[in-house]
Amino acid sequence: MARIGVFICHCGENISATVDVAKVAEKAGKLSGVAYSVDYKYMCSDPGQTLIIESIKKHRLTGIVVAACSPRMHEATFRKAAEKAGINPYLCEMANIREQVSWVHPKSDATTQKALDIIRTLVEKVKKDVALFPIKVPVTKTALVIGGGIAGIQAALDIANAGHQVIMVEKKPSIGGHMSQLSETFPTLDCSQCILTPRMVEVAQHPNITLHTYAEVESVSGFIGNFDVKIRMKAKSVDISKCTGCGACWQKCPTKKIPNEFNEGMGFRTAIYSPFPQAVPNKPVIDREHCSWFTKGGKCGVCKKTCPTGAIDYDTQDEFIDVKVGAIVTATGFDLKHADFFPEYGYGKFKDVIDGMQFERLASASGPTAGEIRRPSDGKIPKKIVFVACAGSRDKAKGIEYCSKVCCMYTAKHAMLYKHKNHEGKAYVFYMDIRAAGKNYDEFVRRAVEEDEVQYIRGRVSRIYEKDGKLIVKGVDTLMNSEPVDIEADMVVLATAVVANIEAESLAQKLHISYDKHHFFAEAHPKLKPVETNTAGIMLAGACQSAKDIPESVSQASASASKVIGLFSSNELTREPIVAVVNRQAPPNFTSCTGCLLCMEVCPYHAIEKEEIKDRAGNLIKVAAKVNAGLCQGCGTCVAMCRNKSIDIQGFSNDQMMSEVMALLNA
Amino acid sequence: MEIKNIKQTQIPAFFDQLIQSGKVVIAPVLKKSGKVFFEPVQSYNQVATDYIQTGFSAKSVVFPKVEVLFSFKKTEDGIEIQDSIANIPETIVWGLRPCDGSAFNYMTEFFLKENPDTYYAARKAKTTLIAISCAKADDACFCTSVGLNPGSTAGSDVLLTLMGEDVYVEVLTEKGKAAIGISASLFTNGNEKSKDDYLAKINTKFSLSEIEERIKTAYDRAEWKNESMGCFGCGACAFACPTCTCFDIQDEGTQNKGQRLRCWDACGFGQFTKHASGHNPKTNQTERRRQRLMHKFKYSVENLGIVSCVGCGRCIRVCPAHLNIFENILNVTK
Amino acid sequence: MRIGFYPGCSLEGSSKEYSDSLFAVAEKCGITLEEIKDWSCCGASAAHNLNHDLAVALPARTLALAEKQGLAEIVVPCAACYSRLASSKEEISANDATRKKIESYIDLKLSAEVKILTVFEFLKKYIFPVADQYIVNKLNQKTACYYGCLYSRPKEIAAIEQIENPMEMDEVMAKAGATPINWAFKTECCGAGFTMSRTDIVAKLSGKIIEDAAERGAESIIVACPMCHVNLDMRRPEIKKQLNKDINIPVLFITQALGVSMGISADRLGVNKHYVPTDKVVTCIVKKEA
Amino acid sequence: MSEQFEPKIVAFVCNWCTYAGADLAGTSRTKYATNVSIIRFPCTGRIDFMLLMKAFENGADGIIVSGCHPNDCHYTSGNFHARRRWMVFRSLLDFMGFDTERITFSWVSASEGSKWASLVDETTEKIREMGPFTDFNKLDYSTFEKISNDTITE
Amino acid sequence: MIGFKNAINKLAIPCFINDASQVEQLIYTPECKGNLSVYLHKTEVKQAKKVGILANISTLRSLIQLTSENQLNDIEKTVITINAQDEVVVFENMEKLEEYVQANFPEYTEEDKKLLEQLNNMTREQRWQYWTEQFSACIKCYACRAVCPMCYCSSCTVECNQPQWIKVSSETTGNLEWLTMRAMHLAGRCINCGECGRICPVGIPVHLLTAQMNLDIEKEFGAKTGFSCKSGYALNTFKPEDKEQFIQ
Repeated sequence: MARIGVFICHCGENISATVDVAKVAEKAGKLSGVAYSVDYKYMCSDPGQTLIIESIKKHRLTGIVVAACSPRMHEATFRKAAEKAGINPYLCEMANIREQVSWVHPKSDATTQKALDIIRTLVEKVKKDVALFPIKVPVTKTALVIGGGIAGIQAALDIANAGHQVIMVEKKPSIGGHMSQLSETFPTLDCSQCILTPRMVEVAQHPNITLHTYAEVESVSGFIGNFDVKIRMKAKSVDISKCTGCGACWQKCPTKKIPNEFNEGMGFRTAIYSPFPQAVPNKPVIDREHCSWFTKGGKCGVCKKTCPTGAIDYDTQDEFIDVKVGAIVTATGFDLKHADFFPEYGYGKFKDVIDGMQFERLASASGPTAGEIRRPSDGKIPKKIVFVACAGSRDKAKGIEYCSKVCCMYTAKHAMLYKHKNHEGKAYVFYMDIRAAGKNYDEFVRRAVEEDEVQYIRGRVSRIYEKDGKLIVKGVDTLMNSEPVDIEADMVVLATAVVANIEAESLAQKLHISYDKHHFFAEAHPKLKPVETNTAGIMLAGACQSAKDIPESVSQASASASKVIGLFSSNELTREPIVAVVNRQAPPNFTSCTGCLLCMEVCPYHAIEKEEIKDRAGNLIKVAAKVNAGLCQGCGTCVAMCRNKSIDIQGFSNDQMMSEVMALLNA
Repeated sequence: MEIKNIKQTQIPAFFDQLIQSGKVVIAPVLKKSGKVFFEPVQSYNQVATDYIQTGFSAKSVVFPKVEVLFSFKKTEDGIEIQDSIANIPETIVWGLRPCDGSAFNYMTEFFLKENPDTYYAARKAKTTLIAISCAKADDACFCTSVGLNPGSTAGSDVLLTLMGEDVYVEVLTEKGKAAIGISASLFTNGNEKSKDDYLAKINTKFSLSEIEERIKTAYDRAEWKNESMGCFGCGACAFACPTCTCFDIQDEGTQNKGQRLRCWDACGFGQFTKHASGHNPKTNQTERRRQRLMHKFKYSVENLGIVSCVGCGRCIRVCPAHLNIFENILNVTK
Repeated sequence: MRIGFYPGCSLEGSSKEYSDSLFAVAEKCGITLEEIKDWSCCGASAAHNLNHDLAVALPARTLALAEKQGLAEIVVPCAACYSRLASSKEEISANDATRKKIESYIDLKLSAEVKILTVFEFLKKYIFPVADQYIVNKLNQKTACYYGCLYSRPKEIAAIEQIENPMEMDEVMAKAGATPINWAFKTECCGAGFTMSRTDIVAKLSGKIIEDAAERGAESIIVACPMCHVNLDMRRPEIKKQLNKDINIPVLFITQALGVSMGISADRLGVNKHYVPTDKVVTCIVKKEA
Repeated sequence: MSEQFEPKIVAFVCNWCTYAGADLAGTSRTKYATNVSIIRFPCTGRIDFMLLMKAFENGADGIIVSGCHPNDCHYTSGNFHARRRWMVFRSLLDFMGFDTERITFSWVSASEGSKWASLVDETTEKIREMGPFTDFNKLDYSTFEKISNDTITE
Repeated sequence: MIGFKNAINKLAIPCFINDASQVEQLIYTPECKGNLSVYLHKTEVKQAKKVGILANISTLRSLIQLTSENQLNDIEKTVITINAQDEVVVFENMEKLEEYVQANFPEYTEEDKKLLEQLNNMTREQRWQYWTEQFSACIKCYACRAVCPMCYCSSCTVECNQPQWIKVSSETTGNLEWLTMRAMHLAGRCINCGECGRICPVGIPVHLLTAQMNLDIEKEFGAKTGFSCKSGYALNTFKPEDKEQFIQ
């Protein structure tokens, strides 16, 4: 028999001013199953809580209702009190008679009655409450970081420095990502490589970090704290243990005319190559698509001959390794919109119309022109450069409505770099708006305009065409009474749109995380969970979520790292027991679930799995749904979905909700 | 027993006088669905005359599908209980078939033999059964196989048999007398004669005595399985059956008020035998159907000395799978 | 196969030669065009400035008449007409309410399922398959195909594939044995909107087009729009002033050019109706080697 | 003044948006009708249509169902699933001749305290005008189905 | 092998044969309306593992829907039907079965169409009147559930008593609850075989409820039931752009 205690709070005057608390206490005392009822000035105060605790003991209460403020305010407080008194904290419910009664209604009988109705409702709920215990999920304290760009590097280092194991998977032969291609970085104009390479090396040498380059995630299963990941180690054709990175092989490699990806197609590389001088690890791989050993069936073999340590092995195959990790940080970065997206700009048609990343390479000391800004067509130093911002971004017609965020800043930087290297040169920037919200960002743009005299023209470019060796940029100046302007430029730099990594979609499907229509990964909540995904235990870092600049990527990386570290802070992860459960019954049913598994689809967290119920001999008896308490977040959508009520949710069970409805309406 | 006659043309007058007498009159009524059901009626022109058998029997007059036994409500000073037995109306059931009439005999045995059921008793006492013998039948009828015939008087208070212009009236009980008395002027005295020429011809499907004998040992027959395979496990047959008396007691209401109800239940339901523990001794439909059939032909004989199947054929007509009780019985007793 | 024909005002007046040459070419290839009976103005350049419904209803009426006439396809050689008919069709088929409203205005049933063909779509679909047997001359010259604005905008109704870099007319000219040049002004504005009001702007805009074509060595400019033709051909004096040089590069309708290659007489094609003499085009042809 | 009808209205709301919105109405001391009492669910996706039936059966005159705006669901998609379910449930009720006007569906976010207040007042007013919900009371324990108009009389 | 055989009153009743000699019993006449797929849920049949079924079009549709709901995974079935040309068709796999069903996708019967139209033309009050009268006749024999191939739950919500979702007594509100709940649970799953309505002992046209729901669902979400094993269930998915005019 239930012995419920009801505790009515005055909240000073806040409740008692409009609700006749004494009367409520008296009436509540008469409700069936209520063993004790009392009102008090401040229930949340120490004496108030002591009153609760004492009464629970004195009257041997089996559950309590605290009629006070919103449960969103003090539920935790009073549940702790209940626990102190020795009853299960989930046998405490709150009746919200402040925010939803006393504060919104005038002093009247109706108001008092409503308070009583709500209390009665909660009393009936408490009667159906059952003791619940926090859910414990074991945690494998190893993190997987996908992507070795600056975001991945930052996350990996933060986690590793906190003393946890990290496995980093990078698809390219070297980590470093796009940042390693950059020349200088805004708004400080310090050299990108100079600040990045030390971090790359740190990753390579960190005792807690296992680095797999030239590798990709093949498949992911499991759940928070317990992911099983299969990694594909692409065949490098080079035995890393033997290779010293001396470089003899690529110097000798006869296949020299392969466009150099690292230099964005400007300049060439060999078939056996290491992407760039500061690569980490600085050991080459053979690009089998171009290597004549593979294309011409066993011809060549020069590198094998030249290698002093005999590290070259043409027969290596892709290998797979399985790892167990507790958390995953996704940092797969972005791509840039490329050629023939802009026929009107002659991109891909005119050699000297290039994109921002190509300009970075031109401006980079380690680039094809050793840092001198020269036209790809004839290597001349351009006297006039036009920069076009929003090339594709914020352009519905091109299918990209969003802002690529970094262009305004790097375009200003590009213009500056150019001016710094060619003082008499002229730089024009076509722009829609300048978006320079960031520490020292606007100052930076102002500097470009005021000190370096970069000419900013507010307007879009309609067409670029070649005319006697010049690029004619036809645009409009919307500030100069919308005059059409034609500029004869030597070189044009398009700030092409930042788009999601081409492989983003397939990776998202492997990870069971959601993504938007542009294939950027979706955060669990746009404001409150910006670094987590819907799949517990998988975090986001950097531009794989949306266009970001370096500081942003880094801070998000640290943020997700801290989420991971938090998760790893204890051996078990403890979760609120407000989760769904599939019922169990006596044989021959075992459960009323018929295994239609229509609930699997509704679960936003992929928390519902297929369970095969077998007899002792191992013969299949039936298939049923099973809730993975580690993943379930307790929304209860499956509960309302389930036809024969085989799934129920603890804390908001069918029985509880039904008795609330009944109680509320049957005074 | 008295024999009386009345002209067929006088029947409506008689019927309407029954109604004017203030009694509730339940009679067969043709629904748009094409089915005929017993319903309270206000005048004779509502009454269906051309039907072989009603969809359901008239048992709900004495054994309603839901019967409020009593209602309770919480008051300031304790709980207040209200008995519902008080207001049961005087009722006349018109036009039930002889098989249904005899079914009442079984019901009465079942409810009143030992520790009598006051609710049933009260309703039965206030009910008069005016049966009409069958002039036609269909393939589902098999009363002649269970010791009855289209003109059986068993259980009825009055039995009307249509004989051309005239109606041959057998007044069988005091209640019957009273009913006739309501409009005595319409009736003339008559003398006994054979009804046979005016009754439907129904050939017997089996010999009851043989069946009764054989079914004693039929429990373990393998045939049960195939005979029950078609059964979906609904309660249609039991609810249509004039002698199925299983019920379930339910309290319905809120924490403040409610009723205790007696509701029809059916042994065909999977949950019928489910224990509170969750254990269910009858795991499949074969066992459940066997239970039902053996109850009709064996258990009720053992307990009350009556075969509790009256051959009305309703279960056959109503069965979604059209399972055929007498074929089943024959096959399991071969 | 019945193919409808919607001339619109220009092809009856200023650009008579456009429709003449179209019919000449069609006839040569044994294809007959049915003019839509009782067709009315497409409302270009005027209607949409006054009243949107009117701008949709005017072309809709013509479309409805075509349906009534049982035509599944109609050729609309004038770019402006094409633009109006196409956008009207687009709007109506997009929204049932609009359809009902318009139907009530024109008081004709309208499914808006008629296929609207630009002149080059028509040529490609019906003339190309049989062209080779009729093409006798090679238009041995560099030509600049000029599309103007109306075929490529708005993108919803664009009659061409790469709206920023159309190739449809170039294909036709290649067929006619000419060498289409790659130039930047294919879809620039010729200033048609100001034909009457601001001839100076027309001269400036059209001037650039002609200049670029000439500088890239084009010996003729091919157009498929009466307005373009008027501006590029008739405005030469103003253009001359504007550029202060005299460029006498002739401007032909695509159907004329094709007609020439088919050896159809200059009179029949009306090539002699232009301001800028076109004899160059006609003379630089060579017999196609069999 | 004459005794006016005070409808009983039950609000089924989600914990994260509408419940918080109602709290906000409180903290901003926005006054509204006393007729509506809230039952708190984790998410609109959790609300079982049978509970709505039960509410009417137990004497509710009206019902409010409210949760997070689309795309704001704390659980990302609970409200989307709910929305579909409500759509079907409404058309079923309507097909059965049940007056769906008695159920108000709404999205009220945690920041829309005032929207909550006015939603409550409007709904209360609407239901007050519609009068008490009696459709269910008329249905009772009938031994026999009442004489119904689908009876054929000769 | 599950099929039909002749019975009294010119009816066809389900028959179950397990050796070739009995094949003669099998018939396939217009009387064979029943939806035999419901027997696939019987333990006796499940245990058989190997099952042959002589299916009419609605049985075929159920097989598709049931497959999409993971109910036929562990049964090895041979499906046979008789097409319009009176030819025997044996389906080697579900794909072929889908093709056949999609090619011969049935419409609602004229009678049902008429009834639905009548109901939709009634005023709300008239509809309420109509249905409550119908429901008052319900005796909760659950035949509608029993014959429904989509009602395969081993224990139904009506049998849950903690809480008691549905009153046990067959009293009108309880009946209303039961039939509303059934309709909701079948909306978007019902394959419109109409059995529940056909066999109702008291003649309630229950099947119209789900028939109407399916129309609405197809209109709103474009989902067809018993059409493709992959088409899924309209109520466990959503589109962010689903209509919501009814939400304030």
